[in-house]
Amino acid sequence: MQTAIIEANNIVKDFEISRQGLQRKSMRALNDVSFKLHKGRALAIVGESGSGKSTVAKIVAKMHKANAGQVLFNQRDINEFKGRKAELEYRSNVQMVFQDPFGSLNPVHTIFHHVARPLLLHNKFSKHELRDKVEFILEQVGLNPASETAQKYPHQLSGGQRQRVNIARNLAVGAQVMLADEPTSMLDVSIRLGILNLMEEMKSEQDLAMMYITHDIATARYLAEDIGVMYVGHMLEWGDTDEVIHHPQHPYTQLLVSAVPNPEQSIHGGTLAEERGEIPLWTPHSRGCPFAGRCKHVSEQCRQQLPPVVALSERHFVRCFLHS
Amino acid sequence: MGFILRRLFFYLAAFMVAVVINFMLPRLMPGDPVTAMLGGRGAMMTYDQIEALRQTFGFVDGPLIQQFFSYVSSVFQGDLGTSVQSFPETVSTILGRAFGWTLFLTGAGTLLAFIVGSLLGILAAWNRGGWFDSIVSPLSLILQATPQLVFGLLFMFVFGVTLQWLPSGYAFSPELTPEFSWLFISDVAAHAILPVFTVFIVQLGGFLIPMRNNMINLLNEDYITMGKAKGLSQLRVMLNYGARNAVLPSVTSLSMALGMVIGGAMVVEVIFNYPGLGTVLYNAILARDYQLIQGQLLVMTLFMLFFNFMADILYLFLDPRLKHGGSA
Amino acid sequence: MFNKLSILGTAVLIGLGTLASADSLAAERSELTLVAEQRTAWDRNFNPYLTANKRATTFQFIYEPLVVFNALKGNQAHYRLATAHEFSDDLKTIRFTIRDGVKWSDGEQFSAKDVLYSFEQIKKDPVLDTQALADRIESVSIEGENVVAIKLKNVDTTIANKIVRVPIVPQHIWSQIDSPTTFKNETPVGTGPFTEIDSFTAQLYVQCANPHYYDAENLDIDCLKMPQIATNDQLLAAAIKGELDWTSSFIPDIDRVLISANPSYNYWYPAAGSASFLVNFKSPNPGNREAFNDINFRRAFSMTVDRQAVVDIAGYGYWSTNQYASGLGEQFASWNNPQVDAEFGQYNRYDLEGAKQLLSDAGYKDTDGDGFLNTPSGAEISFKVIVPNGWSDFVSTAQIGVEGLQELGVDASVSTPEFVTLTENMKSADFDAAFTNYFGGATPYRYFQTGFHSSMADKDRFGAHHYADPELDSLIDSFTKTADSAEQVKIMQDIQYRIGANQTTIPTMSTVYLYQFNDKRFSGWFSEANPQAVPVVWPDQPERLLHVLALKPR
Amino acid sequence: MNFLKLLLGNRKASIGLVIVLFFVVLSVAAPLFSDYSPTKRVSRPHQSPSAEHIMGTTRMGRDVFAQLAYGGRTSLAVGFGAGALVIVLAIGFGITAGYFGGVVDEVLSSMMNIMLVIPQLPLLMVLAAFIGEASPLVIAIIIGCTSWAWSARVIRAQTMAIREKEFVSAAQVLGEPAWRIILVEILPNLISIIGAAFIGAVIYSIMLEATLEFLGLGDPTAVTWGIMLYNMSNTSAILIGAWWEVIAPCIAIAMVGAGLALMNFAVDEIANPALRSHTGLKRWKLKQAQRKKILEAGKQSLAKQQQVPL
Repeated sequence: MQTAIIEANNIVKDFEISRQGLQRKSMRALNDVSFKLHKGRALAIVGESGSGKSTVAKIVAKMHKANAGQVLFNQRDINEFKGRKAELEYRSNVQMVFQDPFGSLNPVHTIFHHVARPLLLHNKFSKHELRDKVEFILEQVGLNPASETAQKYPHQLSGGQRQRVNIARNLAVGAQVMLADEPTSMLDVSIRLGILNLMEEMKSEQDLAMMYITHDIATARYLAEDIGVMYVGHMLEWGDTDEVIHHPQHPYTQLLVSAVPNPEQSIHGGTLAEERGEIPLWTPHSRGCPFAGRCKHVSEQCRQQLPPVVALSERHFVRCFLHS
Repeated sequence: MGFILRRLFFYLAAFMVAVVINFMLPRLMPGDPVTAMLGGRGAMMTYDQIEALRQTFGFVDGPLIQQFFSYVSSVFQGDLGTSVQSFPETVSTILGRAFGWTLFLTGAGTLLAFIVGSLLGILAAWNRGGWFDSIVSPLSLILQATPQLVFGLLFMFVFGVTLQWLPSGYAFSPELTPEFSWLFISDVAAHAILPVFTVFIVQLGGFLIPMRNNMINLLNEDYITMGKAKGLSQLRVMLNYGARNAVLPSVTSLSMALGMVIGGAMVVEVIFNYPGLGTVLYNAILARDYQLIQGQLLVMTLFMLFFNFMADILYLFLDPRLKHGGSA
Repeated sequence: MFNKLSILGTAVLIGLGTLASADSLAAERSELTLVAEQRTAWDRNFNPYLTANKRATTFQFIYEPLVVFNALKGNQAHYRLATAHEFSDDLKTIRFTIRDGVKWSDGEQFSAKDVLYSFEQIKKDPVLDTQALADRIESVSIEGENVVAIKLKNVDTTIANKIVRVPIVPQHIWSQIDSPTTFKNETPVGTGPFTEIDSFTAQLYVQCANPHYYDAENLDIDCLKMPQIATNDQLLAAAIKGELDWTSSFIPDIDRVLISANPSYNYWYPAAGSASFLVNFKSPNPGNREAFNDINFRRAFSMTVDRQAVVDIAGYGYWSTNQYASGLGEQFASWNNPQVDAEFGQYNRYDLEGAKQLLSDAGYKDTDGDGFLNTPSGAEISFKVIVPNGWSDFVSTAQIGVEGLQELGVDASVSTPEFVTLTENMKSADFDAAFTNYFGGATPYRYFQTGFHSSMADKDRFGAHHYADPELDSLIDSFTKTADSAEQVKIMQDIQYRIGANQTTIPTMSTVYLYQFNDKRFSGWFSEANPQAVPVVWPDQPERLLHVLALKPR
Repeated sequence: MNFLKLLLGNRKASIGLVIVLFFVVLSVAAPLFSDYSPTKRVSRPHQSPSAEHIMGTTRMGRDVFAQLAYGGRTSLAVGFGAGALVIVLAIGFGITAGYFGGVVDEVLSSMMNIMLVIPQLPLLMVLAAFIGEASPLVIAIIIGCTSWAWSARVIRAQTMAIREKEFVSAAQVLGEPAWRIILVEILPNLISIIGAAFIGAVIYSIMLEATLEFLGLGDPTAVTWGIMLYNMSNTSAILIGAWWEVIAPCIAIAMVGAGLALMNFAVDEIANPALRSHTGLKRWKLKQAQRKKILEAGKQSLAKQQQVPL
């Protein structure tokens, strides 16, 4: 396998949640998270809301800065991309598709503006080429007729069309890495597949490295070669998608997979909710395995120490004392 | 209580800003403050005389910072200096005399506006889109957009001068001595009608519109629908369910409005020659009585802060989230 | 000064009950209601040394002066606490003979020692020296029983007028006071006609007769009543109702507004000082300076001032036009030099066409095409006429003057800086043109001295034309060195000629003393038919003591 | 801008717009409506309205209608000028505080809050008195510099809300510079709130200017509605019975205020559709935000009050 285009090593992220005078309270959103993205492959990150999966994407997108650990882009620490020029260089390679198709497009600007800006910013098109290029990209993401769509405002499009605009925007940048933060979760089930197909297409045709964040295991299996399962800021199990889903090793993964008898069923609803125990608030001072409180196999060790990462195979890792 | 402490700290900071403004203003002006104060009198004074007056009025020489600290320390001792115009009367005495009248005038006007405005607001919300709402609501906004100056002048012209229905100057007839008697109290009331009504009418919209909007928001709540469904009388639903909740924010704004009106109603006082803080400030400005002007601005700021603080405390009761250290 | 900014506000419908009781009281004793000051509230303060906040009935009414000089009658002396005064031959000492048999209102004997004490007071603390005399007096002493001799540092024959304005206070009271500058003197002891404070509230006080008044047989009024009135409009409303007897405030359109509403009211507006436009000979702007130093321009300026409009509109017809080339004014008509008017009068009458002709003959034309005239050398003329902020009648006057200048083609406008700023700018010659009033008095000396002596140019606004004429200076100085009246008139006439010939000032109008009276309850009012003295009720008018003694209850 | 379209679509707003435009046209084209100069004596003093002088004359013999028309120029210019200054400052402070947050926000917010608790009219009076002979321009500047806090606070709050929207994140990820995000992405979304704040600031400035000038703190040689009132009171026009001098400027000020208020009434409705009428569709969303909204509405009305009592 070729070298990773994005490599995250042991990243930690804390958020301040309140401040009273000089006392600050923090929560740990990410703890010791590592992963890699490769060209032409997708990594799905699954987890419940609050598991920190979006934070992972935001750190890679340089919207947040990790408190510890490092993220490498082509073997270069992303924090080294400083200053206007270097930052633009990084951004022209790493882009993001947002979750909310309503919120991610500016209601006061036309679709043309949304696609033209990345072209102007990263590819320095001249004005008269611009129109053709914008329409070409819109056609590419299936927004036909393109010239008409370009004139429209976001509120004149459907949710699926808007998400296509978001993808078109990524396309316009020409990024090698696409971070997709639950791109289909707010769409009707009927149009999700179209968006997923479009992403799949882009992944293989444009040789994109993709991070696909979702709470939906079924779509993860559909799109991603690799999968990582997150819980309360920790990556509990990761590896080859089929391997992980068919042979889940971590009790949490097992719970997740068993809760999805029907591929259309999301983690959010249904049976899992009843089994949910207390989801802990992780702070820098918390100790042990975050899943300990809900685990059937919990031991005293689980409550005291964070389990180490165990390699089950070359392409399957788990963080659990059951396997050490 | 973190919230209260933080607010208090903020108010202290705001007060200090006011103190600094007060300190700087006369010193930034061209010319010497004492000459400026005496100038209008056209008196030909000798240098010695002016020097002596400078001492009497408490203008000390020395570096600015030293002057500043001596000013601040006297302010915190409650010493606002001596009026030039009414020497040797102290600024505090003069302001003390005027304050009661202002509080009476603005308090009565604002309270009235609060009561009438809230009631009309409830009615307007209840009849949302009806004829009452579409007349009263825009009208109250229009009233709000008309300066007190205009109302004051028109009332004075129509009721005070042309029709001569109501007295249009002073707080009470000069022939009376203040005492607790029916004659005196009714005299004071008669003199207060025009200025109070001016304050009232301008403030009305400030209470009516928010009340209407709050009510409309609340009327969509399920429990209101439920109340209606239960077959409760309209009036009961309106008052018990809607108004009781919708009025809470207005109560806090009442407190703040009082603070603001103390500074804002001065035009009314000037027009009707009402012996409150506004008239005092106006005359002080005409006479360039800088000590009095400064003291006045400081006192008005203090009242503003006080009523803001009252509003904060009311908020605390209304919005429990604040108790647990949320942002203010 | 009646250019006080007035606010709206009329007085009050008085409670019917109180009106009745007030009337019944007035029937028992004669109360003269007067407005001698306009304030928002009364403070009980009768300290004669405080310039700002003593009650206006303190001077003359509580503290009897030594002498009252009647300006209307050429400074004729009415002796009060003094029975005579005279200058020494070298004019360096002035002696007052003190009246016998006068008592303080507390029954103590009044004597020359009290007078001596009073003059010593003003040397103690500059704040007490309200007449700024301390530096001009060498020494004060008692000669014999009852003569107080005041030795002057320099000869000044006009100083008596100031000396008699020093309050004469009882030594036995004031020697006990630690801090005379903050003492409120709530229960005053004086030698004047009204020393007893009968009642006092913030809105009204009554001050009644001195039981030991030496001149009681000439005093027919029992009490003075001072209602608190803050604005001219309130005063007018009270006057219409007939509540006031004696006032000196500004009432617009008095015939239409007051007299027609209350026929028992009357007024008399005798001429006071004068007021003029003046230009700054040292203007910082070269074009303006060139024009201002050209007598043709000054004359043309003077000819564009529509003095009648000023009098009618800005002055409500109360003023009179001032066409004396020297700006002498109506008040000093008896000092007039007719030759000045014969020679230069034409330049001080409204004549727009003449002014245009004068300027075009002198070479003024619009050379830069901006629609305004330029100087003969082509420089730009553009100036503001400054008037103190809030002096609304003067602002109107300046606006009328500027209208004329604009007709003439001169780029002029009005500006109204703060009084202090205006005075500073005028003193330091940092301005172009101004409109200012001048002092009146018993003789034109003070007018000429403050307005035209070159030593005064940087002292106050009056002499701020900054034009120096040494001969004029010595003429003015010579006036105080002689006591011979024929010689004094000669000096004054020479002064007028020099000023008129040079058009140093642009005379505009003579102002008036404001005085309204109610004929209903009292008789004996001074009026045009009975011009005894200046009848103004304000405290800086010592003649008001003569007036109050002349009044009889009906 | 569709803002204007929205205004025209609302009946109250159209009426308001017509009133304001009437006065704008009257004053801009004053020479067309009046043959008289506002600063020249054209008749005898205090003439009552007649065919020749439809609103009578002043003490100075000047035509009241001419003064009203020409005075509108300055009064409206001060109102709109000061309003514009208020809005520019409010946008500057509000967006900066709201977008950057953190220490920047804390410093700027404290400034706003302090400005809000210092009583404004007295402060203005004192400033005007100290400056002396405040020309309309000076008045506009001091109003502008002391009245921005309320609008800034509203804009800040709205900016903070918009800043959380994903299109802002998207622009950040795209690499757009901060100034471009503020100006191109955020600012256009604030237009309706800025419009409302601007109209409010204009009303407020016109009221304040008239008040200050009436109190004698302005330049008495200027021709404005406030100076007309000042001259009226100076010449005791009410007592003389020259009612036309009182009525004319009072009506003009009140009408312009009313016109602007009507426009703002519409802007309020546009910004908050809940106040018009609504059926089912978005009710669930409304309800969620209700408690919060009510408290915030209260808070805003507090701030609004600040502007009002004059």
